[in-house]
Amino acid sequence: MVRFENVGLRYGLGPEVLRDISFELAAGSFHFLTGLSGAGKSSLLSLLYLSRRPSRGLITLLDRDLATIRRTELPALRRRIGVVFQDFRLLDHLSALDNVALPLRVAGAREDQVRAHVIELLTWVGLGDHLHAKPATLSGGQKQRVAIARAVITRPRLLLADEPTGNVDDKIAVRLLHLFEELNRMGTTVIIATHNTGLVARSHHPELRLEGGDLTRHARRGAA
Amino acid sequence: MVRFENVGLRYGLGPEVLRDISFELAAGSFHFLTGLSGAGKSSLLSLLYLSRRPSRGLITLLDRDLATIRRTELPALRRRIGVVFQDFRLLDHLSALDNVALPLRVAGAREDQVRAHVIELLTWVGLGDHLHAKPATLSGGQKQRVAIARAVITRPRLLLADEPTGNVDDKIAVRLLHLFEELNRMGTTVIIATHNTGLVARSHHPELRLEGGDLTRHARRGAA
Amino acid sequence: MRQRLAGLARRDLALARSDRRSYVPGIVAVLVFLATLALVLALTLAGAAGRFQAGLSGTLTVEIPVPAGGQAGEARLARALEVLRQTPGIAAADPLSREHIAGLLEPWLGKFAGLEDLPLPQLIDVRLAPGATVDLAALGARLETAAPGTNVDDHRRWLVSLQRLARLAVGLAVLIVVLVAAAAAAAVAFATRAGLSVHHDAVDLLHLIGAEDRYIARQFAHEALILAFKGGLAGLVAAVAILAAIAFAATRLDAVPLPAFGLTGGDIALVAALPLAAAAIATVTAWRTTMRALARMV
Amino acid sequence: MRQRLAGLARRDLALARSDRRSYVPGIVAVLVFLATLALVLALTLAGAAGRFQAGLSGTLTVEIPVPAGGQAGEARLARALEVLRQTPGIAAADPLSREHIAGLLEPWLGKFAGLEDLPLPQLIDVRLAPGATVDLAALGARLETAAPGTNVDDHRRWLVSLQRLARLAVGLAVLIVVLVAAAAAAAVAFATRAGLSVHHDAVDLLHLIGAEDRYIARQFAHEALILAFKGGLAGLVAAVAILAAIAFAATRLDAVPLPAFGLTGGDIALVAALPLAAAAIATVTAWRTTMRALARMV
Ligand SMILES: Nc1ncnc2c1ncn2[C@@H]1O[C@H](COP(=O)(O)OP(=O)(O)OP(=O)(O)O)[C@@H](O)[C@H]1O
Ligand SMILES: Nc1ncnc2c1ncn2[C@@H]1O[C@H](COP(=O)(O)OP(=O)(O)OP(=O)(O)O)[C@@H](O)[C@H]1O
Ligand SMILES: [Mg+2]
Ligand SMILES: [Mg+2]
Repeated sequence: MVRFENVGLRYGLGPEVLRDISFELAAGSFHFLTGLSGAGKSSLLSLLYLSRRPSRGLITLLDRDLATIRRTELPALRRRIGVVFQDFRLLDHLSALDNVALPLRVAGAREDQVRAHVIELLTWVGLGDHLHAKPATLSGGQKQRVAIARAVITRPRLLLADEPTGNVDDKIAVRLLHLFEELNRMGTTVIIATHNTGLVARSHHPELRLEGGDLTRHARRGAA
Repeated sequence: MVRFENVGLRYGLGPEVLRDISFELAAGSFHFLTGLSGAGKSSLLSLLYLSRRPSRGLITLLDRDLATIRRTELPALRRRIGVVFQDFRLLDHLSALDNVALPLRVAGAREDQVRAHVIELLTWVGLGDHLHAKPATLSGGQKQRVAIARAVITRPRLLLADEPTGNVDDKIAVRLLHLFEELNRMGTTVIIATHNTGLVARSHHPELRLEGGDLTRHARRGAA
Repeated sequence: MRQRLAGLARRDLALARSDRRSYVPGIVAVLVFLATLALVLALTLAGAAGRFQAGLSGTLTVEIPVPAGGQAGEARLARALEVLRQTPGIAAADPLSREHIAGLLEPWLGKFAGLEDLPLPQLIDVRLAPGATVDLAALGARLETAAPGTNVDDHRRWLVSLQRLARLAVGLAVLIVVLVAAAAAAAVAFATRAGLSVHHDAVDLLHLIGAEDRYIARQFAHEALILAFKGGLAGLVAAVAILAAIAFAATRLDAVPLPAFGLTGGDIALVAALPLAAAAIATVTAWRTTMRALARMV
Repeated sequence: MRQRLAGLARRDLALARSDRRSYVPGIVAVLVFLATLALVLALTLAGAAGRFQAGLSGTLTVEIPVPAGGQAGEARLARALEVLRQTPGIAAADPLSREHIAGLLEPWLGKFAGLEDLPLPQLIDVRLAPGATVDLAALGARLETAAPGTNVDDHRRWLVSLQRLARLAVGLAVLIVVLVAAAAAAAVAFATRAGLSVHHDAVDLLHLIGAEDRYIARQFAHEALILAFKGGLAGLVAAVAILAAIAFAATRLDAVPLPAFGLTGGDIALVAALPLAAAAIATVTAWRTTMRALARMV
């Protein structure tokens, strides 16, 4: 599903943020990605959602070698990946509903199917009363939930969530974790970057820890 | 220092987000502001940093009745208030250093004093290596720390921090809490809105809890 | 179909809002204004030249100069008329009156008292039978023997310069229209590139969500189409207003505006198509610019 | 001082970046271009009128018409000259030669063979002593008795229409400059409001941080100053290039460009000040627009 071989990443002439990272994630697995602030979690995820190419090394994703992929193939590949960005990246002038509907519309879904589906999901994350609110009128946690809904609306094969619970209370955090686990049960491979040690501790999923540019794997409670 | 009397707030024609809130905070006090996502924490803070006027009720701040204040008096008052916004609100085209220096420059500080002071503070929050980085090249937690540095650089009389530890790991969170406590010891009144129950639990400061538009006060470990 | 239309009008990018400060409508308005004026004036000139040419081409003018050696003017005129009327293909030959000739000269000589006493040349207006051709060389030779010094003018010089003028006007108009089209394309390309940089983050997000370049380019093209069409329409309306005012002033009070410029239905269609052409150019330019710029992104 | 300058040039708002797509420099360039042309042409016209007037105002022309009753022309001329030379205040009175007069008429009559035989009026060029005034009515009466039909022309008609023309040109130029200034102010005000809405979030942040309106307005004013000055300079350069080309073409190859327009140092300073004026207008407009808009914010 995801394979890194000796991957390194540096920005411009700076030091390597990631160095010599190798790992492999099975399809349908669920991992936390942890590390101190500035360790490179978001950078690693950006390699996975094809926003950046590594400075060196090989990445295989959804059975495709990213080094050889052509530009015209990117959209199809990206549509199978859902991303919750750390800073949400909602479009300011679109309502919550339109923001969440975006990946469906971009993929050419029929409008009548889009609406019902989006409303259901937004209601599930507790935003049934804010369907037509613009991001500027939403609270921090509400924006975060819109971002999460947008990432999962297409039931992607791979879900990447960057600090998806930084702005919500513990109750909602647990609820969102359940959402991710539900998707995971249906076959989605999930990677969640987080500082929320409580969340990581409460679950049984393995942890990928970034430290000084190196990645180490930590199993928990006997899970793979 | 801060006094609310029957304060209510609604957005447009919507329901009251805050209703009939009355409380008083002593100068030099330290409070957490908690509540579920969407409870109105950020809204309450926005009343305090003079971005919004209440729909009803009276607010007294730094010995000024906000209802009678004139526009020309606002800048002077605002300079005595430091704010960490939930979404940081850094200026994209300014470096970390210039972002943090902004409140000093706006207040007309001398350039030679600004620089040393800003560099010292940024180093203290762990960004000594990123003085000249633009926000777009900073990690989530790094941006948050720049936002915090900008809020405290002027040693404000009143510090309002909205979810200031949502994007940093626990170690940095504790360090930042120490920073706030240090300021508090020197006389700054501090209010921190947060979901981080661990942070609240670890400290001995009283908690203001927002629920359904109402505010209740919870002391902890025998503190005021 | 509704689905498709919704797709075409999609505005994920807040282009419209940021383009309130766009200079595209203004520039396109000015350009279409200029193009309309140029085109109408050129078409008018070409039309007038065509009609004038049609009026001239069946006529000749014979000039009998001021007598040099004292030969009686009247006798020479009569002999010339006789020759002309005997020539097959000539339908009529009428001498112009002395007053008529003096009137033709007046703009050059001014009205002065000595005019009556000036010796004037004599002119004969000749109309050919429809479709007839006349051998000018032979006619000239016969007139020379009948009345020495006689001069036959078939207006060819006039016709040639009229044609040259009309061709020049049309050429200039075409040049102006081409320049205008190029300027419009450049303005739209510039605005599109600026828009891409302003909306860089949103464009980037759409890419990451799996949008194809076409999906994004369509929005820029759609926006350019609307802006250019609005501007073009404004420019056309302004130009037509000015032309109507000119036509009105020229014919005082009893004129229907456009026919005064003698435009045909085809001409009017051509002019009315300018805003559409501007919109088309803008759309294609914005599309191409966006596609090319996006291809350079990751 | 360095401190103050740094404050003036502060750019917390990314105005410069977003204003790469600003239409302000373009519009100001066109406006200054027009204003420069208008001003230079008006100043040239006014200068020429002034010089021409200075040349005419010490002179008279006496015209003795074509003899009506066969009286000898030469005798009438001699008598008129005598009268003139005896009149105090007249410094010189010289008859113009027949060739000179024919030359004056030629543009109107054309060069035709009969010209030598035409009877022509006679003209006397009269120069007054510096500062002297002559009673034209009395002079006219005396000339009438000496040579009946004689006509004294003090060029007043010319002078009046010259003055009227010069005043009209200057008035038009002033009008154009005023319109241009108004248009520039409107464009800058519009751009500033657009900029305020684009940078609303940053402006809001500066307010919350304790910035006074002046701090923010200064940045908009500074940006407007730079954009307008750049545009104005471009417009001035373009206009000067065009004028130099015209001057060069007019005087062929042996001319220094600007003096051909007869501008004084003051005129040139006035024209060169146009970009500065544009920058000043833009700065004040941006400042006022920003201050007024900010006063409406919380
Ligand atoms: N676009 C960029 N250009 C240059 N440097 C960058 C860029 N993005 C990130 N960095 C740097 O790379 C390092 C890792 O950043 P990254 O965002 O991956 O950290 P992170 O683990 O996500 O941290 P956080 O938990 O605070 O979000 C940081 O030092 C950051 O300053
Ligand atoms: N500008 C606005 N216009 C309209 N409604 C708003 C606006 N800002 C906030 N709201 C609404 O007011 C309510 C309270 O929002 P607020 O941001 O104060 O919550 P919060 O307690 O800070 O939540 P969070 O913990 O998620 O940040 C929410 O329902 C939100 O949608
Ligand atoms: Mg990160
Ligand atoms: Mg909030």
